[in-house]
Amino acid sequence: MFIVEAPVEKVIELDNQIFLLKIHCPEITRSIKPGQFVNVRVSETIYPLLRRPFSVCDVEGEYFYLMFNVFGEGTKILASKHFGDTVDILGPLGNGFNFNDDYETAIIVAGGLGAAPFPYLIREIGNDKNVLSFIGGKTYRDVITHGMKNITMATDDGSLGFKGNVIDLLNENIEVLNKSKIKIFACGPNAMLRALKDFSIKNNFECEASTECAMACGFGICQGCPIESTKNSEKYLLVCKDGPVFNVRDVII
Amino acid sequence: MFIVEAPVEKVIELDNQIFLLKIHCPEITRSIKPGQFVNVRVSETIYPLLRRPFSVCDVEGEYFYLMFNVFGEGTKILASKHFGDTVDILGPLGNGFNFNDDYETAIIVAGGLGAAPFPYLIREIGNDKNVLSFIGGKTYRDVITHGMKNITMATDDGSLGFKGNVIDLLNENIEVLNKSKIKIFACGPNAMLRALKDFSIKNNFECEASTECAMACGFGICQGCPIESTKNSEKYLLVCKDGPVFNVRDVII
Amino acid sequence: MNNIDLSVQVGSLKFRNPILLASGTVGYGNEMSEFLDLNKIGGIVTKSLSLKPRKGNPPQRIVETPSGMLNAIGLANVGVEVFLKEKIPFLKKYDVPLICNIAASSVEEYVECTRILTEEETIKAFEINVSCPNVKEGGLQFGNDINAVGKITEKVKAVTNKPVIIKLSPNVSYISDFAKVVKEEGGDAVSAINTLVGTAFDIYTRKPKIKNVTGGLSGPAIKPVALAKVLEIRQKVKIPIIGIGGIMNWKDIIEFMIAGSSAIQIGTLNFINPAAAIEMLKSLEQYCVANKIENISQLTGSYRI
Amino acid sequence: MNNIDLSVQVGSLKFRNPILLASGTVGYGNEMSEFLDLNKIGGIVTKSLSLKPRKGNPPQRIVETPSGMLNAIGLANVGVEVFLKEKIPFLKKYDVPLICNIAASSVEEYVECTRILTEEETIKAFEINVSCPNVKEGGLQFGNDINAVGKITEKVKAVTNKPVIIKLSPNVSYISDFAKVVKEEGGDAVSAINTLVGTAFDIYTRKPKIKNVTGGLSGPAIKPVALAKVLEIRQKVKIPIIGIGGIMNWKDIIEFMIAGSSAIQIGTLNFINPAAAIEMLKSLEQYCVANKIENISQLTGSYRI
Ligand SMILES: Cc1cc2nc3c(=O)[nH]c(=O)nc-3n(C[C@H](O)[C@H](O)[C@H](O)COP(=O)(O)OP(=O)(O)OC[C@H]3O[C@@H](n4cnc5c(N)ncnc54)[C@H](O)[C@@H]3O)c2cc1C
Ligand SMILES: Cc1cc2nc3c(=O)[nH]c(=O)nc-3n(C[C@H](O)[C@H](O)[C@H](O)COP(=O)(O)OP(=O)(O)OC[C@H]3O[C@@H](n4cnc5c(N)ncnc54)[C@H](O)[C@@H]3O)c2cc1C
Ligand SMILES: Cc1cc2nc3c(=O)[nH]c(=O)nc-3n(C[C@H](O)[C@H](O)[C@H](O)COP(=O)(O)O)c2cc1C
Ligand SMILES: Cc1cc2nc3c(=O)[nH]c(=O)nc-3n(C[C@H](O)[C@H](O)[C@H](O)COP(=O)(O)O)c2cc1C
Ligand code: FES
Ligand code: FES
Repeated sequence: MFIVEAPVEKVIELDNQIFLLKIHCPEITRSIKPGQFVNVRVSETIYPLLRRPFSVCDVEGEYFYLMFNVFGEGTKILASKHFGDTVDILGPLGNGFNFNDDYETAIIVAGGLGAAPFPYLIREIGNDKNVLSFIGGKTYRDVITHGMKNITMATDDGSLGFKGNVIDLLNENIEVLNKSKIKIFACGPNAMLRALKDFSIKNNFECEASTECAMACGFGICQGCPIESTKNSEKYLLVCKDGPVFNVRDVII
Repeated sequence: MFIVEAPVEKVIELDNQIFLLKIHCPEITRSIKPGQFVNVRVSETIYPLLRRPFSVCDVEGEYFYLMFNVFGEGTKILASKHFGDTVDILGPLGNGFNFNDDYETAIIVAGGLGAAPFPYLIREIGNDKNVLSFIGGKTYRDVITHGMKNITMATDDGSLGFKGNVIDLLNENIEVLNKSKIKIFACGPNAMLRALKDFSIKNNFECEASTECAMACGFGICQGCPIESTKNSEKYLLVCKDGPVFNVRDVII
Repeated sequence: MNNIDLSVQVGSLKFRNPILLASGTVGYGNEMSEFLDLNKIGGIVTKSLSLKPRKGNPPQRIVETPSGMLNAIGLANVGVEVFLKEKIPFLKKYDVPLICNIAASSVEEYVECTRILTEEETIKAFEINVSCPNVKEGGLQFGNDINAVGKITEKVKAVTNKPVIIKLSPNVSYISDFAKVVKEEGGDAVSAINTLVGTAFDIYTRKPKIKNVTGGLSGPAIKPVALAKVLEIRQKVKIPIIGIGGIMNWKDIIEFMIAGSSAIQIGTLNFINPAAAIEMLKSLEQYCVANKIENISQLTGSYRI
Repeated sequence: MNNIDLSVQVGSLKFRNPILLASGTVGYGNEMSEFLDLNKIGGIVTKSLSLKPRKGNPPQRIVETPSGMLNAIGLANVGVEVFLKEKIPFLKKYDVPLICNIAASSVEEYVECTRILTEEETIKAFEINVSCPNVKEGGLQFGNDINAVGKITEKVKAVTNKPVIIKLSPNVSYISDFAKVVKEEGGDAVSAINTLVGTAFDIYTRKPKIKNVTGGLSGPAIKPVALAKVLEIRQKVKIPIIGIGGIMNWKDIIEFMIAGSSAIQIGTLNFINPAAAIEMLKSLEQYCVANKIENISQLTGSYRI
């Protein structure tokens, strides 16, 4: 784990008011794995006070990317960074995706900004496995395809792709999924992950999901980020240390 | 009084890390008088929380200037403003200098950043009266001559001009002062203003001073800025409303 | 706007909207009137008035702290007499409920102030400040003394027919105990909260940054504490609550109402944006429309725990 | 550096510098050791330990507020037994005073925990948490009950020879009353303050942002309140004080010492910059040099009022 005052290379605005922040930070890029995250202090001042956790979206040499939209004060400040500014990065944090297992096709399931960790995962999977991406959003504005491969889309309002949620979309494509040995990698709202867990269990699919919750420290000292374990009801797991990526069978989302 | 989201034209850095902030704000320039001030909200966020009071340093058409150095968070943020940014201005506030009285020579006495209100005062006095400026500072770094006229300088350490404080300097020049009917206009640290008050009384000089104190509102509702009156010991005057410029004989500095 | 009713009721007091301006942060109204139309405000609470004029504490009286400020004004005010003679005429010109805040150093002084002021018809209610932390005699003692608060409520009620609101101190173990006494003694509502006791030192001079040594902490820093105090009262005592503490925007107003406030007051914000009170009205309406709330008072205590 | 002595004494406890890491913000030391050299820290206070492991409160446990955060962790901890078996071995490797913080829901549990832990020589002192606002049984009640605090102090002291520090709640009318009882019952020092009770609501769901409804407010927002509590104790009771609350930089440390603290703890800051404690040491030395202070402990209570 490092704390680095890292130079901002640039901020790229994608469609849909989604931003990519490109940061020069070899300390992070040397060891970070897809699904891990960093905890970012967006300002030197006491406002905002706490760091903000972000998945590493992609890595290129000594640079890495974060993907976000302007949500509150923290992301507003991040979006206004320029070349020459710095951000204070703490990481790498948490456990990433286990993508080297024994399976043939990686099924990416992303809802909204849940797309964030997948460009890097897909890059790292490379050509070792097939990759199919199923991407959902409320409307066409919320569907983020950046860095995705073999994309199928769904929107709640039908404004883009399949009309329905991404689980409906997976059910529609169940035959495709059943064609090879698959492993699902997911990230998105909790409601989506819950439905996906049921779907995975019902269909006997392997599934790892990157979960989210409010965090203070990001590295295990505050106990602020509990998630209920299916294996031990006496003790919570910590999203920041034991996750954020979990086998969906191990946690109650 | 107005509250205006005013565009920043530019920030100019003088020597000695003194900054000038040029702001487009006809609402203010239309009516502001030398010695009056504005209360500036330096950020849209809650940090810093309160406005920061600044004398209007100079006026050019629809633009006015503030002069400051980087002191704390507020001035740090102000110094980093760019063309295209805005600042939230509340003003004009307080009472300015009475510079149209019956006198022949305006004696400007400034200590450190007490120089701030004088470029505008000197501009407004124009050629109606003589102007002599006596400027003091701890060292040569603290002597600000921007916009001053007929300057004599003093530094505590003798690194520039007369060695001693600005009151010593006035005493040195007492013959010059006695030559015509003068009125002193002063701004600077309280210790300087106190000494200047004694000096003025002793020599029977008219003297108005711009005083400073911590402020919350700047327009008379918080009662945060009391100053002891010599005329009524039952009641404080308010620096923001009754001042910031006072006849030194009226207040206990 | 789709007929949203922003009016609220605090006991028998009716306000056209829930936004009142807090005592000590609006003076006697005249300066504020340059920034907003007082006729559009829910109500105005005067600076604390005492029987005789008070000079207040020597400077320095205020200092900024993280997301807050400390003040030790020391209840500087013109006194009841000058208020009636010089300040009321201005306020009479407006159609805005005027609440007179009273501070005193004895039960008798509270009663006497109320007795004099109650004659003035422009005054619609009293807010009794038993909780100013910056005045040694009276002040904190009263606010932390449950018997004193009960007695003041009882005696003040006895000399006026107008609603009496008691402004409670947060610097106590259980604020709801005080609200309970207020209710028992006939108080019509409580205001919560006044400022938290705080201090700050200059590390070079080692002197307190506030001449009075301690001051009262206000501003967004105290919002979570204020909300918890409002919730505590709401859960324990059936009495209307006026919520105060760190309100900076319309969302904070909604939050205070959800926690149990019938109306709210804005304080420190008036120094930062004296036009804020009116700017927020529109957002309150929009929130109500979006959330299918016809009368904003439905929000009061509508938390889902 | 010109031979500045940063060491401080809290009763019989000696620390190499005044910076301790606060309970609940440093875990059991292992994660923190990746960011700083524990051997350079004044001391470490463990997460509150209870007799049996505690699961803690369900999520959401934390939320940011203006210049602060609310937490309702609910004293999640591994329990005394696992602590001794699994956490102590790591801590043994360091030469840093270890203070064990204990939380319990009965006087007996406090005593039992202390009795077990006092055997472990690595533990240099106990900090008794009578003030956690987030646990219903015990917690707040103890912290607000002066008799309970006295009794706990007395009983815990009876089973250990090691120094006993009582961590006081700020959610009371007069914290110095509690410090007085601690002193009378033989307590060696007090820590002030624990968190302030606060809450926050989501205005769309109208649910509390923290599942436990209320949480404890920490961070710079509370610094003025914490300083006032330290000052109050210092002025009223002769007992060493460990100052806590909102410390974000070295200046805040000096401020807390001036107000009366013999040592300080940093809490929330550890989440933001876990290396901060060590980064500040140099600045403390520089301040002492510039202000001609040979031993930093001279600052304790050195305010000029
Ligand atoms: C492991 C992890 C990885 C993440 N990766 C990404 C990413 O790659 N891209 C991205 O855009 N976002 C990501 N997030 C979420 C991101 O941390 C938040 O969007 C960010 O903190 C928002 O900060 P803000 O200051 O803009 O908003 P805030 O002002 O902090 O948020 C506004 C409101 O939302 C609430 N809130 C904020 N974050 C959360 C949360 N996580 N859970 C519940 N309530 C919350 C706050 O309490 C507040 O009320 C991730 C979160 C985690 C835990
Ligand atoms: C009427 C008036 C006119 C002014 N004109 C100018 C001007 O033209 N140029 C200029 O540079 N400054 C001027 N000042 C002072 C200016 O307001 C402060 O320098 C400014 O507030 C500093 O803000 P900051 O956020 O940078 O520092 P802060 O972080 O606010 O200040 C750092 C520390 O200094 C203390 N402090 C700040 N201001 C004061 C004060 N006025 N009195 C006592 N303590 C204080 C704060 O409490 C804090 O502890 C004026 C002040 C007044 C009242
Ligand atoms: C400068 C100042 C002066 C105040 N004066 C009074 C007063 O005279 N009487 C009173 O009851 N409350 C007084 N208060 C308290 C406010 O009315 C309010 O309760 C408190 O500031 C919390 O609200 P806020 O956080 O919105 O400011 C004062 C507050 C401030 C900041
Ligand atoms: C997430 C969190 C957990 C805490 N857990 C404990 C605890 O277990 N025991 C305890 O005595 N104090 C606990 N505290 C209180 C801190 O030790 C400290 O008293 C408080 O946070 C104020 O200091 P700060 O403002 O520097 O954070 C906790 C604080 C936080 C923020
Ligand atoms: S965020 Fe602090 S323990 Fe997980
Ligand atoms: S600064 Fe508020 S009254 Fe002067």
